[in-house]
Amino acid sequence: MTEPVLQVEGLSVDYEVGAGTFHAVQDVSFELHPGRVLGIVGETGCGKSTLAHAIPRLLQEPPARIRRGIVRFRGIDLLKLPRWQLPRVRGTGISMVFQEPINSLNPAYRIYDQVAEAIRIRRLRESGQAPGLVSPQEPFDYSKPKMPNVGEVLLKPLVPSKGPASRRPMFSKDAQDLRATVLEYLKLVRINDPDTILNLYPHELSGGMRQRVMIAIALSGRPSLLIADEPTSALDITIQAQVLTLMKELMTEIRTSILFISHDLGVIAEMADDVGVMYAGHLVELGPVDQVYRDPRHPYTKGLLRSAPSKYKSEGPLPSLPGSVPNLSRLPRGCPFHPRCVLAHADCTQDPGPKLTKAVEAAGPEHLAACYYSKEVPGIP
Amino acid sequence: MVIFVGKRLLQLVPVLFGVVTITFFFTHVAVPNPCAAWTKARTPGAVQACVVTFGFDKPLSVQYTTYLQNLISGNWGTNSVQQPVLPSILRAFPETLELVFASLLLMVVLGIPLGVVAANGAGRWPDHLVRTFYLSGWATPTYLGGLILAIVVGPALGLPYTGDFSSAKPPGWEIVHMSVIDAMLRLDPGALADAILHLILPATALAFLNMGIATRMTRGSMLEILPMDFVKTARMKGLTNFWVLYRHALRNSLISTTTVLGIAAGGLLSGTVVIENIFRWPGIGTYAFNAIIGYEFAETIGIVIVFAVGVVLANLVADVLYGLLDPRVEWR
Amino acid sequence: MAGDARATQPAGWLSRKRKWLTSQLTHLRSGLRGFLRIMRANPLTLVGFVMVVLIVSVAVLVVLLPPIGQALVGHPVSILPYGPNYYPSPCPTRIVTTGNYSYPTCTLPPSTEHLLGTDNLGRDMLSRVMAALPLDLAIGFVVTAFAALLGGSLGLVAGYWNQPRTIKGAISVAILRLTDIFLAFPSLVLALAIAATLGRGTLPTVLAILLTWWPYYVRLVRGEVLVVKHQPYVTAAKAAGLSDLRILIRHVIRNILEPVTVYYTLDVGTVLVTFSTISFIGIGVPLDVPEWGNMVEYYQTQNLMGIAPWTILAAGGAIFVTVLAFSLLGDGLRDVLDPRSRRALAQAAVPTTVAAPAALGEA
Amino acid sequence: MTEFLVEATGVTKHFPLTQSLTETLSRQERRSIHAVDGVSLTIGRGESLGLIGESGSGKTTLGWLIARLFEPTSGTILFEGRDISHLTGRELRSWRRKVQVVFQDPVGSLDPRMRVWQIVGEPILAQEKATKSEIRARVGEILPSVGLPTGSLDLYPHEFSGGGRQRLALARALILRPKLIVLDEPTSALDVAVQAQVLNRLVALQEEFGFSYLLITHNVAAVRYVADRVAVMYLGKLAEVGPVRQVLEHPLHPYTKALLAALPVPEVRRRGARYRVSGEVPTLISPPPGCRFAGRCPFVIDRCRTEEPLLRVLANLPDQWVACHRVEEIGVIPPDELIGEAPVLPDRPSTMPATPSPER
Repeated sequence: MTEPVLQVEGLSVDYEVGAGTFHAVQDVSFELHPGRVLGIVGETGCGKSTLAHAIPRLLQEPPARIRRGIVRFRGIDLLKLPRWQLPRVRGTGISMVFQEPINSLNPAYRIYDQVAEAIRIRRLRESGQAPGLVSPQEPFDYSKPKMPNVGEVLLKPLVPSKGPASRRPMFSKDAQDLRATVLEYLKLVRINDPDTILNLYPHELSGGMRQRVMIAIALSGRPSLLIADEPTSALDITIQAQVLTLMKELMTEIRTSILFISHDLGVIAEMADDVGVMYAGHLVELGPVDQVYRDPRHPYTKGLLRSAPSKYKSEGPLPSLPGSVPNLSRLPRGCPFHPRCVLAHADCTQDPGPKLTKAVEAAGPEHLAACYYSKEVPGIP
Repeated sequence: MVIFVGKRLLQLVPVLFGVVTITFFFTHVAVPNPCAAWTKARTPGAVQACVVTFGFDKPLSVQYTTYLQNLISGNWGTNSVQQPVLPSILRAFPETLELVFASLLLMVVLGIPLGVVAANGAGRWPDHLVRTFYLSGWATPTYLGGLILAIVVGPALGLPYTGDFSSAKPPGWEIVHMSVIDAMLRLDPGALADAILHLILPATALAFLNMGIATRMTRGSMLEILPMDFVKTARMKGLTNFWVLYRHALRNSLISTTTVLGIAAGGLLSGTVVIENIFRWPGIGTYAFNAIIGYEFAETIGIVIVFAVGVVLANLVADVLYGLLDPRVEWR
Repeated sequence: MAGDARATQPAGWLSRKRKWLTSQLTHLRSGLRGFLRIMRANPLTLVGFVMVVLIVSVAVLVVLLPPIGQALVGHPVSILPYGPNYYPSPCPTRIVTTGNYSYPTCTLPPSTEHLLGTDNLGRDMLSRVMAALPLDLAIGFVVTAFAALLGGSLGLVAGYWNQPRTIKGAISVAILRLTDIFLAFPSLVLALAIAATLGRGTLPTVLAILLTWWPYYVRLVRGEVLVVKHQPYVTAAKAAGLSDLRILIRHVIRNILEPVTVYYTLDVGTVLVTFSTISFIGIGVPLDVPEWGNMVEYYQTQNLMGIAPWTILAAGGAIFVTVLAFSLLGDGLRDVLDPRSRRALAQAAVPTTVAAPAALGEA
Repeated sequence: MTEFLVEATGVTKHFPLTQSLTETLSRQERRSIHAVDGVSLTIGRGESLGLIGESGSGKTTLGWLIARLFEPTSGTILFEGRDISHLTGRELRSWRRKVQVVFQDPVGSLDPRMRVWQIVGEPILAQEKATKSEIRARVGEILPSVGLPTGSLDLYPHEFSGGGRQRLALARALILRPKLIVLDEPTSALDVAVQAQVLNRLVALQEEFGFSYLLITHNVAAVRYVADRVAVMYLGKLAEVGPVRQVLEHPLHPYTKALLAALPVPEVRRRGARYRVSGEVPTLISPPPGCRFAGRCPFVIDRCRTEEPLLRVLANLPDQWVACHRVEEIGVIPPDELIGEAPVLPDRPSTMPATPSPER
């Protein structure tokens, strides 16, 4: 097995707000291996988006505070990096796609400027003018699997970034080259008429188009890790299907590892190799998608899968999880799910709660669940 | 865009008409006969002569229509000593414009970066510092700040504190009545330095009060923009904090700041009345002050017209800038 | 449970009343918590709040203490060390030398007896500054309130009845045009012109400010109404069959009060500055009425800046401190209450399911 | 008494766009957004009609037209046989007791400054003269039926979770016992687990009170569970109407097929290519003649671009209406056999009679 691209160990994130301290992410650990897609699924407020933002350290601190943990990306512990070095990891190391395509592109610049900016930064990194901490990946036309030098930190002195010049004359050799690269990326995300799109502003594009541009920007840094935070939730169903198809096709062409956040079990089923289920800030189950979906080993996962409505009225009431998500500032002792759990025993209420361990009698060793009674979960009606 | 500007200029006409009408009736109803105040002699004969000359004996409606007709034909009336109003205003206005532009420049150059600094450190000490600074400016009455600058700071720094320097120039030296530009046109570096030195104190006094407007607006809109996804996108491209702030956040927050600067320009015009008086700046503020004190109605109305045009044009410029900065705006 | 509300027994009524009271108390407590949250979010706001409370209480004491104290104790009681127009006799003359000139003056620098010194007539500056406080503060509060009321009601009409091509729409268009005209006037110039033509005095000055101030509230309130009007809860009220007037009272006015209050707080200071500016120009309050603006003007015309700067600084400083207090409070409140900046400060990242009490969980 | 509770015929709503000066001067025809264009449908007594469509399909506008929050540009809406499309003033307000609306956004549709009893009791206040204690009593009675404790009368909406707020909105709609409740995306702001609770409650309430639902949503799962019949909207027109099981299991219209194929299903299944339609929903300003779906339809022929398909019924499927010229060829293909963006029609004889029944 290759070394993981991303290793998260015991990550905990709090929000300190007037009303109290909210434990948004609690002791979350997972690994993401090269070329894999890890889906994180959970309900609103379960901390999945906070997790996604905490990895590249995009959280607003304060109110957020990363209490403890390790986020090791290609050998570098991002949480130990000084703040000014973070830009050297972003873009060419980690990039991100956000939920609302309307908000994630700068309304004041043309599409060309926004894609070109990302490409210019990558070139600055590659040329050594402003080296990154990790090297960008090779171009996408992989014929054989190959991983860039994992774990090697470029310890060159940092040359202050001059920032991308925004308006260079278009006739220079450089500019033509840049334009060609921008076009290449827009074609990569299946934009039909990239020459026209280049000169438009984000508000002149439809939602699906914007999200394609956003993916192009995210990929143009040739990152080794792409974090997709609910990338299709704001889109219509048919458009969502188009974007998901595009991402799946791209996954066969590029070797980026993806952390895919979604609240939609269906989207995760379609996109991910592995899935992590989050509840009230905790990762309660983790494993290969088909195993987790076919044979969930945490009562919450089971309840979540069952409550996806797929019945007609005549077929009786929909199964649903009783109760509601607990307040993140006053989590119950022990297992956070025990007040809603049918399997709850006395030991479930004792601190510390269950840790993520190999699920008893699960089909494979990679199937983990944070439940003392994971053996009994298949028996829940 | 041209149509937009044309339409807005067309809208200026009813506004001006309203402004003129309101000022005219207000002054003439409140003080139907200012002759008593004008003529120092106060002999009945002199007052009577004055009333006849200026037509204060005619019905108000007649006075109003006469005034409007004259106004449209370019005759803005005369003051109590029979000096035509328009030329004096046209001569004084550029001086004020120079002062206002200098203040605006100060507001933009100092106020906007301060707003960025405050927003970047929101809730921490840079923010508190900047806020205390601009709120202090806000809380300082213009006249107090002006007095302190003129009487205490000016002499201490050896800066000239009166604007009344043009008398030293040979007649006809001035071209546009803006000392800095005149000095440039005359290619006179000495005069240019002198003009800039003279500008520093009054422009600072004027800008200090209004600095808060630019800073506060920049801070506010930056705070609104910084948590937005496109700023995160910019960060995730690998841009450093400075470039994220400068290229992405500031560019978008300027869109709201320009609107406010347009409104602030109106406030600056008002402030000149006090500041010019303190610094003896020969602009329209001093002129307005004397006109108002002396019951000079023709002058007052003329000034109000000029000020109203100034306010409306400042807002128009701000709107045009807004449209140029924000590609989402449709010109209509 | 349903019978509880219909209970006619006194005991039931009592228990209901108690329940209601407890719920009121809970809300009061949560309101207090919200207030503390605002204050803690920004220490400057707290500073502003404390300053405003202090200033207002001093003003109240200045107004109330003499008559009440007199009635209770039998002789005048005042928190002013001296009467504002108290001329000590003989005037404690001192000789001041500026350049080649030497002349006697009554000004005394700040000392333990005269904390802020005395002016050229020997009057105690602290007393004068404090005596002016009630007037200046009242002007700030009252004029702003009138402007907010006048402009606010016009803005309410203009915002709520803005359907094009109807009579109501025409009215709101007329209001907006009139507002545009008044907004085109530079406010200080208009105020000066009005004050000058009406003659020197407190009332003309107040009128002048009022006439120039209301248009801002038309703009503000109209903008807020337009926002509230398109909130889903207004549509919901319409769908329930509520009449326009009721929607206006029940939903619109309630929801625009918060931003209007914030701007009101900020404006109290601004109005105060404008008022004192008109006095400073010399066409506002008469000189015998203690007022900060005309104090600065008077001492400046007496050229006291050079020989007794404490006189001007005391009066100007009083304005500065008062306005700063209101600005600090208003600016801080706006950060928290104004929907525009509230969104920014709330930081979308904070979990949304924060306030789900367990008792109200899903069945 | 008529057979239907609501009978809408040829309902159209155009929103005029503001004209620029040049357009006014050049006397151009006023452009408008054709949000709903000639839609006819019925809602029976005690029936739930699901209205599915993507954003921009005009489904919310249609719902608001039926609730008379908009006045239709043309067409008639009969409610219990009475034309309500042009009611105004007091008459309209008193008619509103028969129709209530639950809005999409449970946070925004509850005034944050009001207590539960004021919010839920608002329709009573609007329709009847009632004292405060009467309103409180009636609100206290209705709360348990949406699953909220009676003791929550004096709480504010922000003290409830998302699902709790949607229950409040539901209680407000129920309190006058209306004939029809228009549910505008009632579950789109809710999580799966909460959504199931709300849907169960909706069905239970209908059994208890017997009113009709118009369920407007893009959530096919919600429609599947709540609706008896379903109408699919695309760009302001109905594409397909029919019994819910029939439409969801045997969709006839190419758009319905695409919509259902695009649904992500929480099962690990074949991850290969599926039937996808290309392109995005065009704007509703001055739509072209012909079928509204022609621009994205993989089966488009010339006739589709010129001639508008009318809603018609197929002989062997008497309840299912569909607006497609080629339904006889396309309708029979099971969705699994359509793959990719330009599926090829399999060469086999149609199992459906080719003669369409007469236009209604």
